[in-house]
Amino acid sequence: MLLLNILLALAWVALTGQFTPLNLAFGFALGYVMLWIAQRSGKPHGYFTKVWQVLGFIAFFLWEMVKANLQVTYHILAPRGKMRPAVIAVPLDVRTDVEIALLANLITLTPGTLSLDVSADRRVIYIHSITLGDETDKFRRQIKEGFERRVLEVLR
Amino acid sequence: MDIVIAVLSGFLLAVIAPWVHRVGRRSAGWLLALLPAGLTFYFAAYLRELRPDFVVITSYPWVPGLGVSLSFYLDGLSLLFALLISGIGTLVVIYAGGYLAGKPQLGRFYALVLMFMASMLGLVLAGNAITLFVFWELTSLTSYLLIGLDHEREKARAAALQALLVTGGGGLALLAGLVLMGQVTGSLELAALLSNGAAIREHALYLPILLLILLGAFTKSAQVPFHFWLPNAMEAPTPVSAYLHSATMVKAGVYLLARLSPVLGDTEAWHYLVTGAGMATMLLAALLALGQTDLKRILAYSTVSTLGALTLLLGLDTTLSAKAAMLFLLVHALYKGALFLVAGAVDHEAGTRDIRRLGGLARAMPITAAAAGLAALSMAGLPPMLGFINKELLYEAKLQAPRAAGLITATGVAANMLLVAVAGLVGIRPFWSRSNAPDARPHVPGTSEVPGTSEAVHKEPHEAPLAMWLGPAALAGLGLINGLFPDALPSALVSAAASAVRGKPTVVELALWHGISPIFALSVLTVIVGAAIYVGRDPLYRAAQRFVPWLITGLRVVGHWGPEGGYDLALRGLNSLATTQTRLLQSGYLRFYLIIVMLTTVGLGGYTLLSRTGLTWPAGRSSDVRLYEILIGLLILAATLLALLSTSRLTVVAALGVVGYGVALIFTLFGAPDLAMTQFAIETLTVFLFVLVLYRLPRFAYYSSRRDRIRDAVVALAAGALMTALVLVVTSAPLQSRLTPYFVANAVPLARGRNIDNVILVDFRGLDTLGEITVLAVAGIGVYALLKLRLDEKNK
Amino acid sequence: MQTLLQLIAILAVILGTVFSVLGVLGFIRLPDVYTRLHATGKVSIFGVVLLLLATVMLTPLGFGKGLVLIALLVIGGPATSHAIGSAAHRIGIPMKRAIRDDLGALEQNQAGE
Amino acid sequence: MNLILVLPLIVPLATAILTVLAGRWRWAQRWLSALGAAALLAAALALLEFVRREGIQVAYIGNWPAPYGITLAADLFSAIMLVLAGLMGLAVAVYSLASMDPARERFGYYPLLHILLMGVCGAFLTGDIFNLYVWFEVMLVSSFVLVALGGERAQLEGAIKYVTLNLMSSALFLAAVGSLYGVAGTLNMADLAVQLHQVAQPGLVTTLSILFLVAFGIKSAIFPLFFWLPASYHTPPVAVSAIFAGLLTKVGVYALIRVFTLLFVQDVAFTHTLILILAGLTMVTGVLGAVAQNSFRRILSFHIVSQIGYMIMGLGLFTPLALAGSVFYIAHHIIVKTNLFLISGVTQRLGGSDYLKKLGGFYAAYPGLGVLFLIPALSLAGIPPLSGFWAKLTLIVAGLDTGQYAIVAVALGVSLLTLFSMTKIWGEVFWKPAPARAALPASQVGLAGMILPIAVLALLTLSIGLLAEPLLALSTAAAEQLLNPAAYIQTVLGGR
Amino acid sequence: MTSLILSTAARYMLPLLLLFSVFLLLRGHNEPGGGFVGGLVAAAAFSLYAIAYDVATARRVLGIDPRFLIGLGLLVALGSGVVSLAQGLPFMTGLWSEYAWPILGKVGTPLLFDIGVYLVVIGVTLTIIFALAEA
Amino acid sequence: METFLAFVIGGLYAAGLYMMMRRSIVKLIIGLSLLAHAANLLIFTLGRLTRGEPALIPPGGIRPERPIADPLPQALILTAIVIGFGVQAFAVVLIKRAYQTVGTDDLDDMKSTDTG
Amino acid sequence: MTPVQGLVVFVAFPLLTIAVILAFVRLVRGPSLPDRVVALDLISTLMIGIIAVYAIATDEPVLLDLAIVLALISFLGTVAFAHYLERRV
Ligand code: NA
Ligand code: NA
Repeated sequence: MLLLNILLALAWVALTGQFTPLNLAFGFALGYVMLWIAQRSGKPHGYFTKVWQVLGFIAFFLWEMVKANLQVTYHILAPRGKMRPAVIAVPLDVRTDVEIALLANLITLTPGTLSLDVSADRRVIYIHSITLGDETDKFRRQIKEGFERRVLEVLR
Repeated sequence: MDIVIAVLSGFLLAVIAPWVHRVGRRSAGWLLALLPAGLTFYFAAYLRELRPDFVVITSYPWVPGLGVSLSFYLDGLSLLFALLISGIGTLVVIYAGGYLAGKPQLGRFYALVLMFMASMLGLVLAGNAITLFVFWELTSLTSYLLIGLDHEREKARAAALQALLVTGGGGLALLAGLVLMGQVTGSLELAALLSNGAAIREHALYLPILLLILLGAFTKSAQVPFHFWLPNAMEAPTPVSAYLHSATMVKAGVYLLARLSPVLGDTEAWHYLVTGAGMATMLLAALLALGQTDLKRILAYSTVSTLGALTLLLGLDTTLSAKAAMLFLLVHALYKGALFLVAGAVDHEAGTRDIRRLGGLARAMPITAAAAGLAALSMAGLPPMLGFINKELLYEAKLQAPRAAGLITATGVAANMLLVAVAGLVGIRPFWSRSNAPDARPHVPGTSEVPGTSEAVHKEPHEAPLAMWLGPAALAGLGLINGLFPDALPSALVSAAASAVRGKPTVVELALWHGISPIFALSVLTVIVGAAIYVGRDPLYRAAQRFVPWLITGLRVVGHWGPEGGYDLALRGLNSLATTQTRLLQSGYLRFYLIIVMLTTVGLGGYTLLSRTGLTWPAGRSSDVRLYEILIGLLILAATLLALLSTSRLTVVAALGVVGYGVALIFTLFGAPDLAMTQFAIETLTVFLFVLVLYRLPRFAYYSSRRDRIRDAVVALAAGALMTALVLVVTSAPLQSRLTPYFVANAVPLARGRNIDNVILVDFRGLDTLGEITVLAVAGIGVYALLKLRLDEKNK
Repeated sequence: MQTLLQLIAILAVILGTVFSVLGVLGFIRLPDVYTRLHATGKVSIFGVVLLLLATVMLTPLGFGKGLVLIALLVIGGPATSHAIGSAAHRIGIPMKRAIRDDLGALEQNQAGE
Repeated sequence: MNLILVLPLIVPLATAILTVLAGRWRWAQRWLSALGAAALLAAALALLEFVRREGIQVAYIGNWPAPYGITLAADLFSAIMLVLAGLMGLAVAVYSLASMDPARERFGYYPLLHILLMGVCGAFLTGDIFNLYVWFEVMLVSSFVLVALGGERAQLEGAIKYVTLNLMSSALFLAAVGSLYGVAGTLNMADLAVQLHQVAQPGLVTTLSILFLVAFGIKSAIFPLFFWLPASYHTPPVAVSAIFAGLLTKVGVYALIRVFTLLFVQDVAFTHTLILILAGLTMVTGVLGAVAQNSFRRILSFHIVSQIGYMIMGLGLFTPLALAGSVFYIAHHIIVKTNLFLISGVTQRLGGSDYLKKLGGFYAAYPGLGVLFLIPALSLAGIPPLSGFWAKLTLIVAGLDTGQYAIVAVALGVSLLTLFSMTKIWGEVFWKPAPARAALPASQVGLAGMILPIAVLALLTLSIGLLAEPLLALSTAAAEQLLNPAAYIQTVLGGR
Repeated sequence: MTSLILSTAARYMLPLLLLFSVFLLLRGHNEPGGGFVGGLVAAAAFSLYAIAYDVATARRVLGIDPRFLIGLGLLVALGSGVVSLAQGLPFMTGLWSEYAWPILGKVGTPLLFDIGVYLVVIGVTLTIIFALAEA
Repeated sequence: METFLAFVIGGLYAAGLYMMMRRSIVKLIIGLSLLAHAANLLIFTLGRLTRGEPALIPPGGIRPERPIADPLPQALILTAIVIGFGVQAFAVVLIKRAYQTVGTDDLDDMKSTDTG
Repeated sequence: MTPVQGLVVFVAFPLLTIAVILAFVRLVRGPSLPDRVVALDLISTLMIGIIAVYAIATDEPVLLDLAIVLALISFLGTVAFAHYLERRV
């Protein structure tokens, strides 16, 4: 929560371009109000400030993103025959809304995969993949050990 | 007392008349008659000062901006009329108290009849052309309401409307004529008009003015071919018929001719038009009168005939004819008023006005019968009645007509013969004929069944009450007394009136006995032949049927398909024209409306653009364009085309979004970030709105035919081309904004903002923005109400 | 320093443009809406992010805003793809050449019950 | 004197806001509405008196000098129109208290009514052509909502046409304003009047004037652009119809008169002749449309069209007297036409229908109402000495003065047909016996509240008729100001 | 069924959008932005909520009847114009505080006016969208 | 560029008007929307175009440093856009209600208030 | 004009515009509605790119605010589209 608030305050400062303490405080206050408004819809959340995890996470993510782009580019330019699209159900360990959403977004942004849906009981995520061969299990493992682990690291 | 009070008092009394009626009950008529009686005395007082050049003018400003004053002009002519109006008015108000006793309309009748009387006084006393017109229209209006007094009957309503439209239409022509006259002379005052007759007669607009005025006069005074409304107006209660449609209102046209003859008269056009119309009316109406079976309709046609005779006389425009006309006015008012009132009394007492069923009433109604007899004698022109003197004068005037004296006299004699017979029919037959056995004559068409007659109810007749015999008796008595002493009142009055008509002092000396002369011979002949027609009317009719069937047929045709048929045809034509026009124009097809709007814009705008500006290609500006800008432009057009052609609603919405984004991008490229920002946001929200709404609406269907689509496309392209041309023409010259430099210079120092766009919005032109958010607020309220408030469903 | 930034920016503009166009090409070429989402959701966004990066480097005042924009795209893009993808799947847009569809199977099961 | 010029905007807006905020308290809304309407009338009367005594008044909004900021300007014409707007606002507000259904009241009827008035007042007051567009939109959008408020089928069908065609007009108006700026570089009307004389392409100005003619022509419902009016005016509740009938088209006429006396006088022989021709066609088609109708309000609606012809006839003739006639006619018409609509509401309430066939017997049952109907009806037909007579007379005299006999003939003929229509209503609704039908539960509730404004307006009609000179003098003075725009321009641009 | 991914995204977009909307509002006088766009962005935020969750939730988050916001906004806008009347200056004359507020700088009635615009835009947009989404 | 845009504007007008002449009310609203775009672009073009330079004054400045795009037409369009948005929102809901109440989107079935 | 600006105006702009047009082609061709929604979303994303490089070309960082508005709002548009897509179109 605090992190988010600080992020919002920073965003405010970035937007206004005025790097003054007062402005930061104002941004913080504004962000606090906005967050308060936002949380009225559901359950409140707690957060840990794990800056290094976050940074590592971002680096990992950026790398995955570049990889993803190159891969899709390849598929765009390559003959169509090589595609093996599929929708695969992957069981979830992450539980909270934020965790699931973050995971889903990451999956979407990264190579060959796109989150399509989450089951009603929140235990399964359905992922569209461009290149799944018959290696469903390997795919599931990649997801769970790559992204899900890191998401849990960052958010818990 | 001032004349203005004399005129306006009637209106004031009219306002409280219903109340007087409620309070005064049976005596209300007598009470209310005090005013007209007083007015009669008031006007009679002027008789003492009567000299041929007698004129009293009073004037108050009314609407000076239009040259309209509340001025009154009292001379011999208006005095004659004023006396008739207030005098007969007195009798009629009293009479109605008996005639309409117990009827729910009586209160209204008092109000209307007093209002009419005041209007009529105003008309004949008006000293300003517009004031005259105001009262003129008021008489038409009150006549309308009085004819329709018994408004639950459809025929009464139709007759009232007919009278209103005919006289109202003529009134409008009169107005135009009066205004034109005023423009020629520079003043609308009667005195000015009368003194500028020569100028008007020599003006290029003389003939139009004359025609317009005559149209007014002829419609009001029921001249052929506008005569038909008057017999139909007999739907009105009898006192109304007696007062308005015989003695006074219908004479307004005659008054106007008399009044304006010094101005407009004595020209060839006047002679031919006025004399011609009068002659035709006189003869035709006399013929038609004889064919009627309803007492009131007979009287009505004979009135029309008299009006024709009066018009004829005024058309002759000689001193003698003026005298004759003025005397005739007086005589006719007396005997015809009496006969109408008698007819009412008969109807009231006997329960019918059908002369075929009436007879032998003299014993039951002696006073009424006496009054009727005297009046009929006067009408037939027998001595010692005033009518006799009048007939002599008439013949004399006709014989001395400046043109076609023979024809005019012959027509006059023929008409009078017929009227003698009519006099017998209305004044003698109901009272002294032996039986009331049905008349052999069939009904003459065009006159329909007798109105107001309850066929079933045949009451036992007895004498009418005092209120109802006083009027006829007084009027008939006056006809007798004046006939016996013509040099007293009538001479003075007719002299003064004739002077006014001639515009110069004219002395009239009336005498009952002129000695035996050719004119006397004519009179005797008239009476004898008239009596013969009366007695032998049935054999005559059969003979006419055998030997001159065309005459009967002709009358039939005139009755059925004559002017009245024309009126019906015009009314039906108007209705069908209106319906057709409305069906064509107000068709209900929105796209038809849009096409017309567009064609109007393109037609007028395109014509103006082409004719007033040279369409030149704006050189120099076309080259300054970059590739990506063209691409964006093409994108917009392509998306537009998609929106046009796609059948999927959401595709269309997406295409619209692309159009909006494209436009926003253009805003971005040309230095309008605020605009682009707003456009992006609005566009997205609009897409959202469309999606929210459209997903519940049906798929796009192609309803229109291919031809329609091509037509619409052509119209739309033309409109688009106009806008393109407009842009090209406007941008071909450079723009020097007068406002922007000021905004730029003052944004920071005065308005304290660096975003000039925003400063304009919230400060320089903040009022626009206030209006704009008001619009938004209303839209919000509106959408909410539309979605949440559903009266239709609630009602179901 | 300035030159280096310029160079990186030029590179970013070129790459960004190329990726954007590539993404669109993929959007045109790929067989069904799901695979097309990969092209738009990743490649095009990546291209635009690169363009934004160039902006961040070249316009000092735009620094913060550029970063905010990048964040927005990176957060919003996947959510959008997800929203459309799942909607498409739910209204039954078929997958071309699919070898497996767990979600479709699930829905069929539920429908069958 | 800034306050007095902005009050006609502030008062209705504040009233509208307060009624919105009053939300659920219906009684508060009703009181606020009536008070606000009365205050608006008072403000307008004060302004008229002020303008009459002190001459043209100007207010510079935001304290920005003309032509840069938005200027409000009130000459006599504006002030007269404002008074009429205030008067109709009050009449309809009072009438609404008695006749409006609670559901519509709950869903924003009163705020909408007052915002409508605000838009109308703004249009009359503004001295800026784009600001005029804004006020037109304020007025239009609130009228859109008022037309549709309630969502009955006829309302919705009528509203679609009303909205579409009026939006066409707005789009055209907007384009024309943009073009005007593109040509002259300014928006202030006084400034435009000066600049347009110096434009390099005078023909272009004439073309733009045609666009304005069509745009305002649609709003004022002239031939052949009037279709939206008969399609919609009879569909909403009577109070709404009445305020529409009285005010809305007249704002279009006002705008026509304003721009064709102040801005577009370069090619009078062309533009004003065109206006005159359209005036004649408008009179005829409108009145024929009325003849074909058989419901009370539809007849009245078509007559609005016809009467607009008279109003712009004065503009087409373009003489002081003719314009005075137009102003007089507008004043007369607004009062009379609103009143006739109000009366149609009473007959509908008591007779349960708007169709002539289903009505009847009103004269026997309610003779007083008959008199109240006859006064405006006969005035509309131009029967002397009621207000309409003087209005028509002025125009006819002006037409004959200029030798335009054809238009005079049309004007006279149409007034006869108007009389025909009014007597048709009179005959069917009042004279004809009531048709045999199941007795309707004629609610007499609130009837007095409906009659009160009717009686006051009828009295006004009668007074204007009997004492026409004051209004005629005022109209003449207003016309003189319109035809000599130098004073207006001087006042607006002159000082602060 | 509301999508979990979407609703989560919406929850984090909302504060960002609101923040940005206030940003647009406050600096509109000097840089692109202003009450209008600001209001639209804020309305978009709540609309997003209405989609990701449902209208009732969005209404709860807003916490005030959007129709009331319309009236309030108009009142603020009108009030900002009337202030100058009280000082004998023409309607809507800009009045500025001589004290420079932190962040905002010198505050004037034009800003107040823009806030009125902002509120009206939010109120109207949300009134429309909520009503439509509920229908 | 003005010349080129003139044709885009003409095209938008033509398309908008054509759509408004369809019998389907849904197309009517699309037409209105296109018409609004056309009008906005028209004013923008008639105010003459200047590439790139927004009407902003740099911080601390009194006047813009470079010749700027005319902000007045922009302000006018902004007002027009907002008004257009309000109107369009209302119109689209009106059409929805009309469809629900009348039961068709065919304008030819909505003639009762003219001809009835 | 700096080299970057030249690059932007003469290379990036036309290419990006062509990309927009290509995306529009998909919007025209569909075939499914989701395709069209994606196309619209893609167009707005590309416009963000165009605005970004235009900010470079004109050296107007304020244009980025515009891009932010577009990004924020187009997100809503697409999501709304997708949302109602599901409800039987
Ligand atoms: Na702004
Ligand atoms: Na100000």
